[in-house]
Amino acid sequence: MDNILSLLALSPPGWGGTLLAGLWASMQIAFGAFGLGLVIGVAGAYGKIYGGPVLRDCLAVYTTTVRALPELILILLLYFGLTDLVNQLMLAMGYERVQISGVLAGVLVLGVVQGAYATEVLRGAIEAVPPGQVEAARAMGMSPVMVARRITLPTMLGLAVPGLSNLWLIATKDTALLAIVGFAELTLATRQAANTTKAFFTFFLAAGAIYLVISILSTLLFARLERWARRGDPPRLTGG
Amino acid sequence: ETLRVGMAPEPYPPFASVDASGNWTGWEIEMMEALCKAASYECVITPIAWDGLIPALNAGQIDAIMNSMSITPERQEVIDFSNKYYNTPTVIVAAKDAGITPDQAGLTGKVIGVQVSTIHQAYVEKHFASVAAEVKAYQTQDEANQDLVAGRIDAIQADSIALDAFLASAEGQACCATMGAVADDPEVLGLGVGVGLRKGDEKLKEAFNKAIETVRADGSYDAVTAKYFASSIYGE
Amino acid sequence: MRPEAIRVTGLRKSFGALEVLKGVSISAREGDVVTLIGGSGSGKSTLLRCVNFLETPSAGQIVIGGEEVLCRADGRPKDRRQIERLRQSLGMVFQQFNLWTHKTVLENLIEVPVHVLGLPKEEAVARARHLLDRVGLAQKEDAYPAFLSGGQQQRAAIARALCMQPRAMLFDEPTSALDPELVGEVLAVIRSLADEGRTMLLVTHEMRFAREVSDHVVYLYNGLIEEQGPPEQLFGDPQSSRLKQFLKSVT
Amino acid sequence: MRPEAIRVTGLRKSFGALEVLKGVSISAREGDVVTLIGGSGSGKSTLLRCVNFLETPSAGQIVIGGEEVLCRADGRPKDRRQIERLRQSLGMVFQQFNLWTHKTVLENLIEVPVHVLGLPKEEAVARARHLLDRVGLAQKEDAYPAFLSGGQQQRAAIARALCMQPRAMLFDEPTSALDPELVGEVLAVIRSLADEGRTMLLVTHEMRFAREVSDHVVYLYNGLIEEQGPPEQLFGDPQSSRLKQFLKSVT
Amino acid sequence: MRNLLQPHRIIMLLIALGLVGLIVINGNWGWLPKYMPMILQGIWRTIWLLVLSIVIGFSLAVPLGLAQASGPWYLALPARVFCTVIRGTPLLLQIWLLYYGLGSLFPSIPWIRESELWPLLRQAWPYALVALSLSYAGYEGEVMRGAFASVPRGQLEAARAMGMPGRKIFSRISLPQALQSVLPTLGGEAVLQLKATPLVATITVVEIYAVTSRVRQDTLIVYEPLFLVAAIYLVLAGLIVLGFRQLEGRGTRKPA
Ligand SMILES: Nc1ncnc2c1ncn2[C@@H]1O[C@H](COP(=O)(O)OP(=O)(O)OP(=O)(O)O)[C@@H](O)[C@H]1O
Ligand SMILES: Nc1ncnc2c1ncn2[C@@H]1O[C@H](COP(=O)(O)OP(=O)(O)OP(=O)(O)O)[C@@H](O)[C@H]1O
Ligand SMILES: [Mg+2]
Ligand SMILES: [Mg+2]
Repeated sequence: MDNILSLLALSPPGWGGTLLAGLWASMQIAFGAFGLGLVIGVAGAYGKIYGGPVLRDCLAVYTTTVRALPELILILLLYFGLTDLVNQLMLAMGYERVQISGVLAGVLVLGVVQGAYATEVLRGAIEAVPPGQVEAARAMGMSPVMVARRITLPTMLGLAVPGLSNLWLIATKDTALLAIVGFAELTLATRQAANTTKAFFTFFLAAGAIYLVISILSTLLFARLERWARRGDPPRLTGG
Repeated sequence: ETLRVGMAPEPYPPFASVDASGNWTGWEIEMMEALCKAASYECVITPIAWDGLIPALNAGQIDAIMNSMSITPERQEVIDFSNKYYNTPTVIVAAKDAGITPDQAGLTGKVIGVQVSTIHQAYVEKHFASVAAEVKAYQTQDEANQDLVAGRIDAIQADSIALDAFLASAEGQACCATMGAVADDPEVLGLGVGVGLRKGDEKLKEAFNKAIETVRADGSYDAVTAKYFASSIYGE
Repeated sequence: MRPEAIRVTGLRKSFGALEVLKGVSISAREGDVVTLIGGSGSGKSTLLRCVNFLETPSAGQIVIGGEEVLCRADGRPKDRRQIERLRQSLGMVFQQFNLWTHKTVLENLIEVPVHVLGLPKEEAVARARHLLDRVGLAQKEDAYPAFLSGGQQQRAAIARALCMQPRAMLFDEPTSALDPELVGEVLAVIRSLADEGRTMLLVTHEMRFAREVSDHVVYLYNGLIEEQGPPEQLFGDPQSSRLKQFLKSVT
Repeated sequence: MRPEAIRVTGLRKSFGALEVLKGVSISAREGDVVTLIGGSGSGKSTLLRCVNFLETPSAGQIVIGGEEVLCRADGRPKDRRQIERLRQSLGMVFQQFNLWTHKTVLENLIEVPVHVLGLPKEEAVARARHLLDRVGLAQKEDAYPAFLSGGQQQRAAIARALCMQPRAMLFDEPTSALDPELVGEVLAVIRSLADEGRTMLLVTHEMRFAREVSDHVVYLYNGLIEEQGPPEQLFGDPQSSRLKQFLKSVT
Repeated sequence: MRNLLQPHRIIMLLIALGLVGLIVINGNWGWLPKYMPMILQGIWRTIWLLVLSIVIGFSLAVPLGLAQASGPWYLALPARVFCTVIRGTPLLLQIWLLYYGLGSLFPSIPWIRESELWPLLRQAWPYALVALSLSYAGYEGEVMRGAFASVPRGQLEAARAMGMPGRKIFSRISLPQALQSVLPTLGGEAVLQLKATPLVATITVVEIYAVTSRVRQDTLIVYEPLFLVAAIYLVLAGLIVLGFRQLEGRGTRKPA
C-alpha cells in the first residue's frame, strides 16, 4: 500500500504529478477539439439543412468518411500527409519548411473528427425544433441569424445535450491518439509510468479511475445543462 | 544551430526513457548530447511515437532520429543513416527450464514474442516463423516480457542489453534466462544503430560521422557507456 | 377617410402544380376588422401567411401601411430588411400559439421588443406586464408556456404580438386548437381588441363571433373570393349558393 | 333482471396529496350503456382506468361479472393472475388509440387472442377479419397503424378490443383525439355496438351522442357524482346548477 | 443513390475517381502481392471480431438496458455502474487491464497452466473478444435503457389493459418496439465498434489495421498502406450502414 502511494506521489520520484500533467494536457486538447467540433458542427448542421445541393453533398462526404475511418488513420493521414504535402509545395516554390506543432495539429485533427459527429447530432436536434417556433420568430421580424441564435439553438439544446455529452467523453478519450505525435497526454504518461516502474496494474487502475472521475463529473454537468435547457419542457405526461 | 531529434516517448531503458519529473534519461540521451556537442549543434528532443518517426523525418518535423534505430537495407531506401554508434548482440530469452536453444531446432513449435516492427521481428519472421507455433508482435518490449512471465509465450528475442534490466529484476530472475545469441544476419539485423537522417542531408551525415569518431577518440563515449553498462557496446 | 393599413392586390400562390390562391384582392383600413371565412383548404391560411411573407406569393402586390413590398421578378422579396421591418408592424397569432418553449411568458413578450426593436429592458417589461394584466395573465409571467392551458397560451401569444405595438394584428384560427371550454376566454380578448379599434385580419371558424366583431367579411372558395361584404349582409342574406351551403354546414 | 357486469362501490383514488376520486359508486348491468360526463379533471378517466386496474384504487370495491377484485390491505391487487384474467374480459379503447405500431392492423387484432388466450391462429384471423369488415377496415388489415387516419386507427382499436370477445367495453373519450370530420365514423361504430346490446362504459364530450346512446348518464364533478340518471332526464331537466352550467358551456 | 446522376454529383464522383486513380497509378504498390494473404487474414479477423463482439455485446445489452429502465434497484444499480465504468474509461485501458492484468496474476497461480482452460487463456483473441463485447454491452446497455424508457406508455398500457402478462408484454411489445427504435443508432454504434477493433493490436491480435502497420514498418512506405486500410474501413463501414438500412427498411412502420 505504501508502495503504491509512493508510486502515485505528486512529486518525483512519484508519478502522480506526471499523470496529472498528462490529464491537464488531455483536457486542453479535449476542450480545443470539442470546441472546434462544435463550431464545425453548427456550421455543418446549418449547411446540411439549408445549404445548396453541392454543399450538402460535400458535407455528406465529410461526415460519412470521417465517421467511418479510425481516428488514428485520420491523424496519420492529416498530420503527416498534409504537412508533407504542404512542405513539398513550399520547398518546390523555394520556401522553407513550415513547422506545425503536434498539439495544434492534434486539436485540428480531433476537431475535424468531432465536427463530423457534432454536425449529425446538431442537425438532428435542429430539425426536431418545431417549425412553429421558428415561424413565430420570423413572423415577428427577426433576422435569420437572430432566429438561430435566440430561438433555434436554445430550443434544440435539450435534444442535443445527450449527444454532445457523448462527444465530449469521446474527445477526452481520443486524446490518447495524440501519443502518435508525441504529445504527453494521460494515456502516454500512464504507459511511461507503468513501463518505467513496472507497476502496470497500479497505473492502469489509476488512469482508469481518473477517466472515470472525469466522465462522472462531466455526465453530472451535462445532466444539469440538459435540465436547464429543458426548463420549459412540458411536465412528463401521465395517464393515457 | 538547433537540431530537432526525434525520440519515441515509450520508455526504452537503459537507452532512453522519461522519468517522473519529465526529464529524458538514458545512455542514448547522454550519447546524443555528446554527439551534438562534438558536432556543435543545439539538439532538442522532439517526442514522436516510434510509428511516426520516419514519416516525421521525411515530413520535416524532425531532423534526425536517435532512437536505437538499426541500419537496415529497407530503412536505407527511405532515409539515410550515419555510421553506427552502437551495436549489440541479439539474444533469445526463455523460461529457465525450457531447454530452448537460439536456433530453428530449439524454437520449433514454440510461441515467440518480439517487439513490433523491429529488426527482431524481421529476423524471427525470416528464420523462425516457418517452424515456430506463432510469432506475436508486441507494441513494447515490456509487454512481451510481461507475457513471457505470464507464460503466454515461450521465448522472446531482443537486444541483449535491452533485456538486461528485465533479467535482473525480481520477476525476470524468477522465471527466465538468456538462451544465447542468434546467428548473425546483417541483412536483417543490420549494421548496428545509427542516426536516422533525411535522404540527401549529406551535411548532417558528415557532421554525425565526424562526431562519432570524435567522441570515440576523446573518451567521452566510454565515459557515458561506463555509467550504464559493464562493457563496451560499440561492437567490433 | 382612414388610411389603408393592408392592401393585397391580385395575389396568387402556387405550391408546385397546385394553385392555392388564384388572384385575391383585399384591403383593410386602419381600425378595420376583416374576417376571412371559407372551407378547409380554401386558402385562408395561405393568404394570411402571404401578407407577412411567411409564404412567398407567386404574383400580386402587397402594401403594408402604404409601403409596397418590393419583389424580384421571380416574386421573391428584394430586400430582406424591408420584410423584417414590415413584419415587426404586423402581430401574427398562430393557431398553435407557437410560444417559445424555452422562455417564460414574460421573456416571450419582451424578446422582440428588447432584442429586435431595441427597447430598453425596463420599458419592455413594463409594457409586457401591462399587456399580461390586460389579457388576465398577470399571475403567470414567470411560467413556462408548457405549464399553461391552451387558452392561457393563446392569450399570452396575443399579448406577445401586441407587445411589439404592431400596426395590425393577424389571427389564423386562434381558437381552433382549444378545448371548447377555453375558447371563450380567447375570443373575449380579441373582442376587446376589436372594440378599441385595432386593425385586424382574422381567419376563424366561429361564425357567431365573426358576425359580431367584423367590419367586413370575405368568403374564400377554392382560392378565389366568392363573396364579401359587411357581416350583416353576408350572414344575413348570402347571395352565393356555395356560401349558403357553407354557412349551413358550420352552424 | 340482467346480471351486473360492472359494479364499483365507494371508489377513492389519490395521487399523492391530490384526491381525484372521493368515493364513487356506479354499476352497469349487462347490455347497459353507461356514460360518464364532466369537466376536465373531474376524474372520469381515472374512474375508468381504475375499473380495469390501470390505476390502483386507494379504497373501494370493484366487481366485474360478479367476481370481486381481491385486494391487499394497501389497496394493491392480491392476485396478478386474477387482474389479468378480468382485464381480458374488458375491452378498453383509449383516446390515443394505442395501437401497437410495430404490428399490422390484423396482427394487432389477433395478438391477444392468439398469444394470451391461446386461440388457434386461423380462428383468430377469421374472427379478426370479420370484425375489420364490420368496422369498415377490411381493406386495411395489412397496413401499419401509422399509415391510417385517426378515425381508422380508432376503429381498428375498437375492433382489437372486440376481438377478445370481452364482457364489456370501456371507452375513454374515443373521439376527442380526432379531427371533427373523422368523429362521425367512430361514433357510428360505437352506436352499432350499443344497438346490438353490448355493455359499455363510456367517457365522452359528445353530449348529443351521449344522449342518444346511453341508458344511464353520470355527471362527475370534482371526484364525486353530482347527478345521474337516464339521459332524457339529465340533459332535458338537469337539477344541479353545476350540471346546468356544464351543459351550457359545452353546447 | 437515386439521384447519382445530377451534374454536381457526377463532378464529385469524377474528382473522387481521379484521386483514387492518381493514388493507384502514382503509388508504390509492389508490396501488395507479398502481403495479400496477411491482408485477407486481417480483414477476416476484423470481421469476425466485430460480428461476434456485437452479437455477444448486444445480448448482454438487452438485460442491462432493461434492468436500468425498469428493474428493481438491486439490478438497476449494478447495471448502471457497469455501463458507467465501461463508458467512462478508455477501451485501450480495459483491454490492457484484462490482458496484462490477468496475465500478471498467472505466475502466482501455477496450476492454471495445467488447467483445461490454459490453451484458451494463453491466446490473445479471447481477451480481445471479451473486452470488445463488454465495451459494446456497456455502450449499448445505455442505448437500450433509453429505448425501453421511450416505448410510449400507451403501447404498454394497451397491452396491460388487455390482460397480457408482464413477460409477454416484454417479449411481444417492449422489446420489438425498443429494437425498432434503436436500429438506426445501432448502425452508427456498429461503425464505432469497427473503429475500436484496431486497439486489439496492442495485445498481439493482428487484425487489418495491424497488418497494414506491419506493412508500413516493413516496407517503410507511409501512405499507400494507409490508403488501403482507409479504403477497407470505408467499405466495411459502408456494408454495415447498408446492412442496417436493410434491417430498418424491413420494418417500415412509419409513413415516409
Ligand atoms: N407548404 C405547402 N405545400 C404544399 N401545399 C400546401 C402548403 N401549404 C398549404 N398547402 C395546400 O394549400 C391548400 C390551402 O391551404 P390553406 O392552409 O391555406 O387552407 P385553409 O383555408 O387555411 O384551410 P384550413 O381551414 O384547413 O386551415 C391546401 O390544399 C393545402 O394542402
Ligand atoms: N398519474 C397521475 N398523477 C398525478 N395526477 C394525476 C394522474 N393522473 C391524473 N391526475 C390528476 O387527476 C385529476 C383527474 O384526472 P382525469 O384524467 O381523471 O380527469 P378527466 O376527468 O379524465 O379529465 P379530461 O376530460 O381532461 O380527460 C387531474 O387533476 C389530473 O391532473
Ligand atoms: Mg388554415
Ligand atoms: Mg380524461
